[in-house]
Amino acid sequence: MKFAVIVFPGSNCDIDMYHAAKDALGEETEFVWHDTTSLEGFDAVLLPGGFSYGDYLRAGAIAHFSPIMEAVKEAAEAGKPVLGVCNGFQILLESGLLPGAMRRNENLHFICKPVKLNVANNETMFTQGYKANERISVPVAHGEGNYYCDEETLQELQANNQIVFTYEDNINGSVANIAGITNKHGNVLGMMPHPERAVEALLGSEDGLTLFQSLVTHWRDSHAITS
Amino acid sequence: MVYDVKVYVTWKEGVLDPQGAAVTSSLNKLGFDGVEDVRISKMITLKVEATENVEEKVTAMCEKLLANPVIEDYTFEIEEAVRT
Amino acid sequence: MVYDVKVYVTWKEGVLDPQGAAVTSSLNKLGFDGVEDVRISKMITLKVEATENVEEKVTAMCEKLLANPVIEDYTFEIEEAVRT
Amino acid sequence: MPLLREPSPQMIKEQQGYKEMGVTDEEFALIEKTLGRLPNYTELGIYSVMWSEHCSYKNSKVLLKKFPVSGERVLQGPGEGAGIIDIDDGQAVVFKIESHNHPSAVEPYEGAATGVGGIIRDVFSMGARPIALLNSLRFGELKNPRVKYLFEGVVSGIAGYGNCIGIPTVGGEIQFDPCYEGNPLVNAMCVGLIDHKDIQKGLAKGVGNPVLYVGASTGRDGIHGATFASEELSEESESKRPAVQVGDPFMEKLLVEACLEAIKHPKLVGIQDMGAAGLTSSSAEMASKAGSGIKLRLDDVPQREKNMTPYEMMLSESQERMLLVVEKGSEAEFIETFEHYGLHATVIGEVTDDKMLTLEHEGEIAASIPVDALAEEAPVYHKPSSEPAYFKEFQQTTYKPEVKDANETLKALLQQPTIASKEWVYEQYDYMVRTNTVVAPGSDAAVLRIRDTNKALAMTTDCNSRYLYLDPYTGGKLAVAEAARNLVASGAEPLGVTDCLNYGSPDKPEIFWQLERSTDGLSEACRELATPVIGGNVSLYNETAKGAVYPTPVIGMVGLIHDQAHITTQQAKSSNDVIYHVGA
Ligand SMILES: Nc1ncnc2c1ncn2[C@@H]1O[C@H](COP(=O)(O)OP(=O)(O)O)[C@@H](O)[C@H]1O
Repeated sequence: MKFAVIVFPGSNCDIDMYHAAKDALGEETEFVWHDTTSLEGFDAVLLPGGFSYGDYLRAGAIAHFSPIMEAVKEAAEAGKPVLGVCNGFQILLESGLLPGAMRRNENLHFICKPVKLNVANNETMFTQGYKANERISVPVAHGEGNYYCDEETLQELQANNQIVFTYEDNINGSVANIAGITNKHGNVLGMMPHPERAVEALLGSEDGLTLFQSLVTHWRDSHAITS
Repeated sequence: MVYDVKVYVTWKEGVLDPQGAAVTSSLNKLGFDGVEDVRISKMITLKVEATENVEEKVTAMCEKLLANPVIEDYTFEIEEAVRT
Repeated sequence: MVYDVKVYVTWKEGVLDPQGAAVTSSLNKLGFDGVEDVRISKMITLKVEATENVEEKVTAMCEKLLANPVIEDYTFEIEEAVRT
Repeated sequence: MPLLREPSPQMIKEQQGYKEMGVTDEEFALIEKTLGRLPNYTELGIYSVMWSEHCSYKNSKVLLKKFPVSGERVLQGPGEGAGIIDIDDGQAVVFKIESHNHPSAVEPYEGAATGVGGIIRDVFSMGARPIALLNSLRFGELKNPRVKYLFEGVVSGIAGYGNCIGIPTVGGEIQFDPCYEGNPLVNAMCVGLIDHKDIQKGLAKGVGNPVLYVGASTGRDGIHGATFASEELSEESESKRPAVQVGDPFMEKLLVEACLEAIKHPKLVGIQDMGAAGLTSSSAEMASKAGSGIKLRLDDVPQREKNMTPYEMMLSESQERMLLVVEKGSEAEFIETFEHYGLHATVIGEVTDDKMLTLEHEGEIAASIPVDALAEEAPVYHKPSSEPAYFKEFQQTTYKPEVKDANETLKALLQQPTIASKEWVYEQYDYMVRTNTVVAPGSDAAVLRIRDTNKALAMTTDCNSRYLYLDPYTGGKLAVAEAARNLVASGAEPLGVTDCLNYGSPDKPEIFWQLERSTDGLSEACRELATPVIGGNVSLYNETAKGAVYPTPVIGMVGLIHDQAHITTQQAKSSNDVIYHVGA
């Protein structure tokens, strides 16, 4: 399986995402610069964390106009897995691939620490390796992770099982403790916590590795059927 | 022709502004009572060179980049710039 | 008496506004040419209950909390609030 | 239109206008002598920043000479942007600490943020990839609302810059004491990793080689920041306010990536950041070190504001700017590298053989000064020193704390902000980005593994300034020893030291005595522990009307962990484990 790690000016976790997919997971992985226009040949797209364009104006606002985002949209429409973590999630929101918006954390501070998450939906291609309602430990590191959507959108998210991760303690003020959501189709996941920082015991947790492994399993299974 | 443009990007009604809430409470703590409903919005000033239809141009900039319609509203004012 | 107050906190002249610079260049890249000098400032709206001397009260709030005179200037507008 | 009409050389001399720039009568006479004529306004401005304490160490040089600076592993000692120490396998660690005290006292967020930005530039201008940030902070007591404001602002400024640029902030220390009220200390340290073959020097060599300017454009911000940093804080500091700059971490992130790419280019000759005294110190130092001269065409300097004068351009401290010298004919290749990252690189001058700093502006020569006079020949002072009365007094008293209820005393101690957990602070720092942080803040030292090796680096900042106040000599030794203990307790072999000397005014004999005695102590401990000083920074005049800060020589120390299995953390691991007491 071949992963693309998109690099925007100001991406910081591109390296971490690369190591997670390439070294911890052992899959083929390449960086793709933001002004590229095609994602041909890639099976999955990873939008890393960081501060694309300094997070100026609004987090993710400027990055979503990068040329590569058209290709990301096409990949999403084609049903390929698209994972946006932290700033990647913010970019997915700004570009409309996922519903809602981010506000500054309720306490107005940047928060960096390991947090406990609940796997609210383990039936997606990203989470099928987790047990139902499994409690996992994954770090967060963000200043604008306070997820907002209106009541109607929330009901829709709930009705379609789009809420995939929730915080055990609501660290940032997010609506309904939301830490990660998918699109309706289930192939685009945005989450504030960093699974790519939780793939090695040496650094404290391996709970994020399951997410990447789930993707590989899903990909192998679906390709076994079609080919 | 050059125009001075001011765009005001405000929070949509019903969206809680965490920074505003914090400022309200610090103002109260500093002894300013009777202060309520602080909301922190953006004022974006820019110069636009345009031949015609500045309004359309500014509207497009707001819709595309300057405001996020999920949580924000915008209004703007356009004035002819005084050349210095 | 309740007043609607709008405080505008802008960068002092000569102070770099990195956000403004980034927005200028992305607007240009998006095809909005002739856009220059984008500066992103704060507009703070609040309601103040006051018996007398609202102006003094608002000035004090600006000096103490809302603006840092080292790098920012401020102006404000005060209006009687329409009770709803 | 220039902001002010510049006085003529004659007027400057007659009206002693140089005093406003912090230049003394003797120094002015020396300038006139080295130049062989009266300096014009621009030239005087250039001298004043280059001869400020911040750039010339004129008051502290005699003390810095005492430090041990060499050792088997030292690849670069004091004298460049940052020192370098060998860590085997062709790799080396680069580190440096620097103060940003005075800007942080008037604008805590931007002051601290730009301090972080500056120290990062020092490290990547050596060719190193910055891998970690640390800091050391001192404030008054938290009961005071102004102190709270400064504390919160400084912490979020450090977080704001470090998080955005994507370098983990992995450690630091904080002490609260009334002596820092009104004059907080904000010291930032950066650690980088480099392969020996990539080590760069800030040299302007090769006559005719072009000088490239890269990064943010130049504005009127921070003019005279270096002299501002060398003065006491007073009510007047208010009027010098534009000395505070706003940082742009996003721009710096692009600069780091682009410069690290440029450094791999064989045609790069020299690179240096524009730190204190911006364009002036970078160009004069690069030329002086290489034994060359340098000519700049100021009309080509990218400018953010209109009608800037040579004086303003040369003294601006706009952030996020770098100066490169490249081989003639290769400019286009470098410009292309920078453009890939969305940055503009501009040729603004060239290397000459006349050992002069020459500035052209609007068809005229705006300044012409020997580079060595600026970079090497600043006056050196040995200030008078005298033992303060308080010292004798303290040496004669013995203090015995009265403890009635050990439990209560312990609880009271743990509630002291200086001792209490600093989680509130370090949770605001992204200490994990780039996924190498094995030991996070909260233990004795931070530990980062070095990818693709079995090695790791431990790092810490330490200084108990209360000890130093009571006894600068012993306190100095204790500061170094504490840092070394923190590293050893993490499994590391201490390698070397970077220090930031924060003191009051050296013009006061009692303060100079503190400086002398404490640097004696620091030197002795560094020698004893074989941890040479490979670089540092001096911040004097940390005083307010109420007095000077405690002598605060912050020690930044880095150690090598030879095997990742040796990494040790502070926390108790399980019940029934045996506790040993080792040492005195
Ligand atoms: N306290 C100190 N201890 C050891 N070296 C020092 C100290 N202060 C300054 N230095 C060294 O003196 C050299 C000259 O400093 P300078 O060129 O002014 O650096 P910067 O511009 O980064 O402050 C630097 O290499 C610095 O490491």
